[in-house]
Amino acid sequence: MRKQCELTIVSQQKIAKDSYELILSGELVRQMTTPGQFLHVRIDGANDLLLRRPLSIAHVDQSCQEVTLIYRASGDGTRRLSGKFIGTRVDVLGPLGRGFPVEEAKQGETALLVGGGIGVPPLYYLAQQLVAQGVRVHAVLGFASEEDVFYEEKFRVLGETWVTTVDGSYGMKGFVTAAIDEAGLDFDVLYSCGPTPMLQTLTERYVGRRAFISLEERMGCGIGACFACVCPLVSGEAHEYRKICTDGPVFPVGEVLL
Amino acid sequence: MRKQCELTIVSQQKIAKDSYELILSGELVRQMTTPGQFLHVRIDGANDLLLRRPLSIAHVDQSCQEVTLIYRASGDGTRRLSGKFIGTRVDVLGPLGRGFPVEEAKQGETALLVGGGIGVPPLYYLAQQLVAQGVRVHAVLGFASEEDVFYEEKFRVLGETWVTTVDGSYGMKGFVTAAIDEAGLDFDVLYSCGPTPMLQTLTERYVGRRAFISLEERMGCGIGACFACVCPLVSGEAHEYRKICTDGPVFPVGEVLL
Amino acid sequence: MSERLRVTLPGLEMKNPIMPASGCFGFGKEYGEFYDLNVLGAIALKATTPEPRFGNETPRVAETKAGMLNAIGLQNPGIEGVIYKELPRFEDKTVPLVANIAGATVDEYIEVAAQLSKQEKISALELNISCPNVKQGGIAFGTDPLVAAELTKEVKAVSAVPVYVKLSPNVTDIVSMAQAVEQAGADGLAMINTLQGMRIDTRTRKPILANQYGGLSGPAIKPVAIRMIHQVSQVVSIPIIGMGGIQTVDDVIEFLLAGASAVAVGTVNFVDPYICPKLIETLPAALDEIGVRHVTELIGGSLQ
Amino acid sequence: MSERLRVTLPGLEMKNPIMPASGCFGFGKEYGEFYDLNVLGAIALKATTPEPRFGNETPRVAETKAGMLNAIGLQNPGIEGVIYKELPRFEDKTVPLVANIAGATVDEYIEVAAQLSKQEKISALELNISCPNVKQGGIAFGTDPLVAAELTKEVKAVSAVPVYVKLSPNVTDIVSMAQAVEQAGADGLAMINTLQGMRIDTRTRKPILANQYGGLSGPAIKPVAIRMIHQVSQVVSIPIIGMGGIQTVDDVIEFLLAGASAVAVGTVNFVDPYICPKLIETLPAALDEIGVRHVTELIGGSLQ
Ligand SMILES: Cc1cc2nc3c(=O)[nH]c(=O)nc-3n(C[C@H](O)[C@H](O)[C@H](O)COP(=O)(O)OP(=O)(O)OC[C@H]3O[C@@H](n4cnc5c(N)ncnc54)[C@H](O)[C@@H]3O)c2cc1C
Ligand SMILES: Cc1cc2nc3c(=O)[nH]c(=O)nc-3n(C[C@H](O)[C@H](O)[C@H](O)COP(=O)(O)OP(=O)(O)OC[C@H]3O[C@@H](n4cnc5c(N)ncnc54)[C@H](O)[C@@H]3O)c2cc1C
Ligand SMILES: Cc1cc2nc3c(=O)[nH]c(=O)nc-3n(C[C@H](O)[C@H](O)[C@H](O)COP(=O)(O)O)c2cc1C
Ligand SMILES: Cc1cc2nc3c(=O)[nH]c(=O)nc-3n(C[C@H](O)[C@H](O)[C@H](O)COP(=O)(O)O)c2cc1C
Ligand code: FES
Ligand code: FES
Repeated sequence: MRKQCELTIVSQQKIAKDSYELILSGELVRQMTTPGQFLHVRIDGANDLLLRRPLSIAHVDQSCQEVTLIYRASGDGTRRLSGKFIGTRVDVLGPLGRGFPVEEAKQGETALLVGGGIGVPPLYYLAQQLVAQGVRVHAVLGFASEEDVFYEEKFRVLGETWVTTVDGSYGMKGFVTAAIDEAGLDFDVLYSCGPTPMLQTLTERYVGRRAFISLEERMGCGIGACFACVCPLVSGEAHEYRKICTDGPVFPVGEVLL
Repeated sequence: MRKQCELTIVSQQKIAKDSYELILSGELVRQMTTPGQFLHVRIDGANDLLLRRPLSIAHVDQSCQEVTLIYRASGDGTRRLSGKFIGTRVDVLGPLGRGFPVEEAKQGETALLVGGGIGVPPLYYLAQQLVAQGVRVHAVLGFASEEDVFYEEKFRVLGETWVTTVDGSYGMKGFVTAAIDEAGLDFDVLYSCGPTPMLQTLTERYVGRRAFISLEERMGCGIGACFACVCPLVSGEAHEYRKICTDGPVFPVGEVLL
Repeated sequence: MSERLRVTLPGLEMKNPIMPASGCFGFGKEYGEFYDLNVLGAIALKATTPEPRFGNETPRVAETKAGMLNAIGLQNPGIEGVIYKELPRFEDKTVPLVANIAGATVDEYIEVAAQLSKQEKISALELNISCPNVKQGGIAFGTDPLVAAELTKEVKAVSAVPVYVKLSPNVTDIVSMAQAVEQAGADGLAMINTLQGMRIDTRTRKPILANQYGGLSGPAIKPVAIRMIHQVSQVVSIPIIGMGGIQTVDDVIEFLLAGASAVAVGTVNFVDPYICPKLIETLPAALDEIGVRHVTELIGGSLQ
Repeated sequence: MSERLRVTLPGLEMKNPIMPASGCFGFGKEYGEFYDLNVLGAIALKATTPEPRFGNETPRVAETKAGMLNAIGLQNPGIEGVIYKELPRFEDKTVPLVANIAGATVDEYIEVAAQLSKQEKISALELNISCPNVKQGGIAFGTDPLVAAELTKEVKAVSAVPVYVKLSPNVTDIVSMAQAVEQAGADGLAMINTLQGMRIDTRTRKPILANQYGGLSGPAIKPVAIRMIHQVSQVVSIPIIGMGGIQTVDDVIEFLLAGASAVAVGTVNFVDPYICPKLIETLPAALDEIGVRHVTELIGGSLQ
């Protein structure tokens, strides 16, 4: 039987404009072994913000049963979350969903990780696992502006890393594709998470290759029961679908319609 | 112009079954000079518990700008309030209403203070002021049961004090009137706060005398604008009324219909 | 106050699109002790009936999740009380006043409308059609398009100022209600009034409100208000004053985008007495953030 | 499970009065991974239409204060999918199942009703009349008493099990709706379905839901549900399954006191997947506290 659980905040830190790194600790962390999975987080016991928020697992430290989430305080819920102190207990459902297929990249191969904004976090845990299994990691991280950049150094430790900003205030100017082109990056396996337009571009470019993208959608239950997060298939009957919360959030490029 | 204000929790303590003593500190306390007035307290920024809660001023220490509230954690709001830690800022509107007419009791006279349950708190601040102006204070405090009793010692310091419990588990068995009768208590001025049946009994007994009772009613605004807390007059036209939040909560016995 | 907040509605020259909602601001006296009422775009006064009314028994309010129920029962000092005791307080004020009028019969409405609309300080009437119609077994005027239209016509005929009809959300088809009163001559709409609701005290087993049922207001009802305004603004050509749970500047913008030309804040005044001036003060920065120069650019912005 | 929680409704022998609400529990598979579904009083399955449906575009949900909007659009695997893929999972289960049936025409309803009611595992039907009626310009079946009664009659005629009609709250007069379907033969009522609502994203200026409007559910709507059940239970003699924002044992008791004979929990399953078993577990202690021996003593308790 699955369980929902309370984790305890052990650290909460602002790491970029409106962006926070939240470290939670507890039993449940033991189950968090797959990058790309997410936690469905209840902001608190107040019922005005009723729904849980899906947040990706950004890093796990099994030695101290700690999981790291990185989130942008953009709306009511994440803003309220950013005000929580160390010691606060957080109601967490998860780990949920199917994460990145780490095993697709074999030892000695090159994995290209492409993250956009708040899509960067899950790639960090992924990068760690890939490196651990002997895969060479190249990371392209796209942000809006200099003040939004986070975790660049942490990625650099794991592999060659390019940072782009839309306004050119830091790193290369433009979108992630600009960096891919300029640096002439190729890969055996591509993993990506970020805004839909970015994923669409990557899909166009790399459909048919070993490429995996992580999607976002507004969710209700997070466990497959409410049909909030459904997306149609690229080929398939009109009523066929995948649920992002349980079949995803990671899909091979070309499987679901973006 | 009036102002609403944030006070800071400096102490929160359980003092009886489900009953808490909350001490708040801040600028605004300077205005809290009249016993029987109340604060309209916002539980927190979450909007599920939308309305403010009226809580009586139980004690004020101007030397350190601290106000004490005593409340029973009975419903959602007070229960949530009881979980707040020291340092939390609390949004408070007040002091509101017209409190007890302290000046009605002259030096050397005897004031009988009759409190029932959660009606006891405002009488404590009143007792202090009466004693300070040379009035002899007799207090009768009624509770449901032994586990509900609070502040008995604090009242004893200020004057002779009788405690009753409905189930007889502590003090005298019965209602406050039992103690008044048994001890043969009389007074120059009577002040009371507690459940409506108690106030009705006191009204029947003492109408025409110098007696003042503090009423409770569900409130919206707390400042006289919403007409939630209105009560009809004993004598007066059908549409005439008093507002508990601004004309009260304290009224002379016999003025408003209970 | 900056020009960019100014909105003009029939009878109402508003410095900004924000006013307190009827019944949630009394006759201005109390909130006038918190701030200068002239900062407001307008003020909707408490419902007035011909004679003074005591209203319902207490308890008259109950809290619900993100909302509240009220059954005040139209307590008010009557036409004379309003004219001689309440309005004089506004003599030196520039804020436009909207008189909310109520009654148990068409004649009662007519009487209040005729008298209050003549008052120099009253810029517009707001016709509260959620009142029970005693001649029709207590069914609210606001639930039948024909009845509401008839009432609107009668009130228009006697009113010296523009008339806004305040729609009840407790209907199957809000669009026909709106169209009916528009055709009957309404100069504008105010929507929404409260949803009918109830709470039962599980210990006493009795309704919390002495009146049993009451009107649900506050943030809980905002999505219903937005939906109804969105539906109605597409089919009427008179302006809408939007309300229902407004609490933040983002809410104000949401109502304007849905099709409201101005907004009213009700319940949240009880939570934060400074809410109206706060919204007015912070609105310009919110407009900057979304690249809007003038607040009127937002009106109906979700429909384009 | 203790005897004191048992309730019996037409077709439904319930161990306790608590079931998950339709559309908020899929076909039981997912929550079955959290706890043993046999602890539940019953289960209302997701709405089923004749053919598989994809439903609306995403986003399909939006949060509102103390509530949420949904516009799933009746996504479901169709009659065959339900019979061959979903129901077999219940073969070894004892929990009674309520099939929620939907359609765009009367014939579609009849088809689903006839087929699902024949299934051994189905104990009752729940007729979702909030669906748009394509033959009447998309106006929901549930907003006109005559249309709803006609539909009820047709479904009753083909159903092998008792039929509960699930009422829409988006009506002027819930009482006539209830009376109409009772007279048409409904064995029970389920109420309330969602209130129609909307949210607009103030940055994009677009509705958050791809479908523009959606159904409001959750604690925000509870007072409307309580009021409607209180009104209806006084005039009908068939039992009511109550729902709308249930989250606590106190809520359960409030619904029973208002006149419901059993309750359904919808939205809050998403907040807490264990909510139903938690309510069932804590109900006895809550009964003790208010001195009630058997849960049935509470039904309609506010009316006495
Ligand atoms: C599988 C998955 C993983 C995610 N991982 C991360 C992450 O690691 N870091 C991060 O910052 N964000 C992540 N997101 C997006 C994150 O869920 C939203 O930013 C967040 O829910 C917004 O909540 P709020 O309280 O700030 O906004 P509000 O506007 O208060 O949210 C209201 C409701 O809308 C939903 N919502 C609003 N925006 C989004 C969105 N973009 N995607 C999904 N739901 C939304 C909320 O969950 C909530 O139910 C992820 C989303 C998904 C689906
Ligand atoms: C002038 C005045 C002074 C008061 N002083 C005290 C005090 O010093 N200590 C104390 O413990 N209590 C006092 N009360 C009662 C106190 O306000 C309620 O117990 C409290 O509001 C209940 O809130 P809740 O969150 O526990 O209950 P909920 O059930 O969550 O409250 C829901 C709503 O109902 C209102 N409400 C519920 N019960 C009451 C009640 N008995 N009276 C008024 N409103 C109620 C709440 O304010 C809130 O708006 C006073 C009441 C008034 C009117
Ligand atoms: C206590 C109270 C009293 C009200 N009295 C009136 C009234 O007299 N006339 C009227 O038209 N609306 C009245 N309303 C409805 C409000 O004006 C408003 O339409 C409704 O509350 C929705 O807005 P809100 O959610 O911001 O409160 C009242 C609302 C409340 C809460
Ligand atoms: C996501 C979602 C899907 C729903 N689907 C259905 C449905 O298919 N059929 C139906 O009759 N009601 C459906 N409902 C309505 C619920 O069954 C219930 O009546 C309503 O949500 C009120 O209860 P709640 O506030 O506890 O959620 C749905 C509700 C939600 C939130
Ligand atoms: S969020 Fe409920 S099915 Fe995916
Ligand atoms: S609480 Fe609003 S008038 Fe007294």
